[in-house]
Amino acid sequence: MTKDKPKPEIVELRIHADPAYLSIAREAIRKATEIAGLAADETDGVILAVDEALTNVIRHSYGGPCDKPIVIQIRPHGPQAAPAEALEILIRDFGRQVDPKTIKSRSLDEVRPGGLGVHIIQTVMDDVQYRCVPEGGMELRMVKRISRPDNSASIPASKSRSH
Amino acid sequence: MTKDKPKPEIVELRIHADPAYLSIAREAIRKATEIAGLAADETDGVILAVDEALTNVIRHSYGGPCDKPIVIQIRPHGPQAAPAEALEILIRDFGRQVDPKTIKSRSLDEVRPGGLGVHIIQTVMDDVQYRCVPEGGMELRMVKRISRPDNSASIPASKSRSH
Amino acid sequence: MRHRHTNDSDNDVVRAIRRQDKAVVLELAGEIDLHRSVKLRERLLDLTAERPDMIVINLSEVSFMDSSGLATLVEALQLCRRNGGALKLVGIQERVRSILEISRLDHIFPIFDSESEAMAS
Amino acid sequence: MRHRHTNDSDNDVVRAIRRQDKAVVLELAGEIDLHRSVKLRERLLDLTAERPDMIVINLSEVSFMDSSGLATLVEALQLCRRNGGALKLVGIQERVRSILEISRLDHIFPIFDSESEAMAS
Ligand SMILES: Nc1ncnc2c1ncn2[C@@H]1O[C@H](COP(=O)(O)OP(=O)(O)O)[C@@H](O)[C@H]1O
Ligand SMILES: Nc1ncnc2c1ncn2[C@@H]1O[C@H](COP(=O)(O)OP(=O)(O)O)[C@@H](O)[C@H]1O
Repeated sequence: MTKDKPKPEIVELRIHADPAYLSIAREAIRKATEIAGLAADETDGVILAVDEALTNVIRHSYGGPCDKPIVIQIRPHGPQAAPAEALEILIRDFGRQVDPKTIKSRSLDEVRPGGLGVHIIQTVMDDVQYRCVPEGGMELRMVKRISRPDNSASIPASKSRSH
Repeated sequence: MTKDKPKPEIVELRIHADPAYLSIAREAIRKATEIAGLAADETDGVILAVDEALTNVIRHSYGGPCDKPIVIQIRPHGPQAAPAEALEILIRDFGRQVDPKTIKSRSLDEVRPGGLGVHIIQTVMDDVQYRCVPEGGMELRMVKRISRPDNSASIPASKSRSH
Repeated sequence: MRHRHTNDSDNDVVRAIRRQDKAVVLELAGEIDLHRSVKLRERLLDLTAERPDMIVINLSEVSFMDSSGLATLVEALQLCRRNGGALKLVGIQERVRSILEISRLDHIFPIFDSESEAMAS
Repeated sequence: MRHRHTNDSDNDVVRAIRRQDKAVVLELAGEIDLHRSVKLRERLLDLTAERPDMIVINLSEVSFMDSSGLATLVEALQLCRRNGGALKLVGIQERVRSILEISRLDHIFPIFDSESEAMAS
């Protein structure tokens, strides 16, 4: 592999747009982020952000629970041979397309139920980008930086790590 | 949907053939089997069987850890509208093909390290079938029956369950 | 602790409801996400309709809560206050507290370490 | 308890090694699968090479073990016996015990509830 090739994804998960299956995605994300080297409290934040993003896909992209798929990809970010510098999480749906500019957080000054999901995603994640996929549906790309206080102990996040 | 249509899969998970990622598959399977209605001890058995099957794919189908994919599908089994009677788990690889008849358990009379995976899979699962996929690779289909002591309380395992 | 199957009672995050004088203590458990918050909302709306002086929500067994769960708590808080009552949270785990902080709702809810402290305040 | 990152020490299921007279107590922890058993095997081979009278393996913090983990224990058991020593298991959780039963190895290993019982036997 060349240095420029992106790291392969750790895991791809496909669930129905059904709240009953959110817990499967959360546990898969928990293990994947731990393996990628995120600290426990950061892992909790990422799990929450992914849950909020999936909840929004079910409610807004698909207009409610259905059998249509949501695809979640997790991949390390950074030069091929080095430890991952960040974790990239992609969430892909095949539902309604909206202008990404309309997906935004409300003001938190007013206390009322709801309207917190996008704010949570943007607070937890270091980069958040929505886009319409030409073939249909939307894609949300979230990046979380991995802080490594002890860089000497870190090892490559690519597959060479485990053997 | 008609009654004859199979239930849609609960979840599809794709990981690299790398032991570092086995724990992701185990946690996803844990949640999915709980959701499908398996008891806790049965869930532990299914997690073990899936782990053994994935381990065998890494070691025997791919000849060691690599970036090639393993796809795991979980789907409820039985009439569409009824509670799931069984859980079907499919494990698909894109590696070496072998005659399914050569995949078998050794005698357990001799105590020695190794050679226990297929025995464990066959003990835990109610049905186990390997096949060569014409397009390449192998597929393992495992079925686990769901015992329901209290049938009156059970509810459909299809998506209609959650809402 | 694990679910036998996903029937209504298993999906219910309300583990117990206890009544003490004019206070109602609600013990919640598990993961409060979009799947579970629907039921929680119904239970909370029923409870607030009784207009108790105080609702104490014990979250010590709650391991996860997302904004759908938080929304039901905010709604119940506002209904309680409108009726002249109070809603208090106790036993919040660290990982659940962080969503309150991120949402800047940690100062909106009265939060206590234990049920007795909540009842006494 | 969660890993900061997946470096060598994090992957190691050997939590502690304690030496008492001619016995060695090995505390294992976490999930012993194909990823972790490679390291465990190295540690166990090193230990058996020391030919201790007794190796006590404490599994009370082990939440999962598959046949690759079990294989390392069987190998160590056989090496110990060849050297005239003993290998004993203590503190096995229910879900780990079932793989021993399925593999019909539950009567091959001496199994005890506590370290002191294992040492005294
Ligand atoms: N996946 C999505 N597809 C389409 N619109 C979305 C999506 N996610 C969020 N939005 C839009 O952004 C708004 C804010 O979302 P959020 O902060 O999660 O609050 P809420 O969903 O409670 O309204 C939503 O009301 C919706 O209009
Ligand atoms: N996925 C697979 N692809 C090819 N051969 C397999 C696969 N799984 C098992 N086998 C064959 O079945 C045998 C028995 O497997 P198992 O009981 O897991 O023991 P072990 O893998 O330790 O030999 C293996 O040695 C191998 O020849």
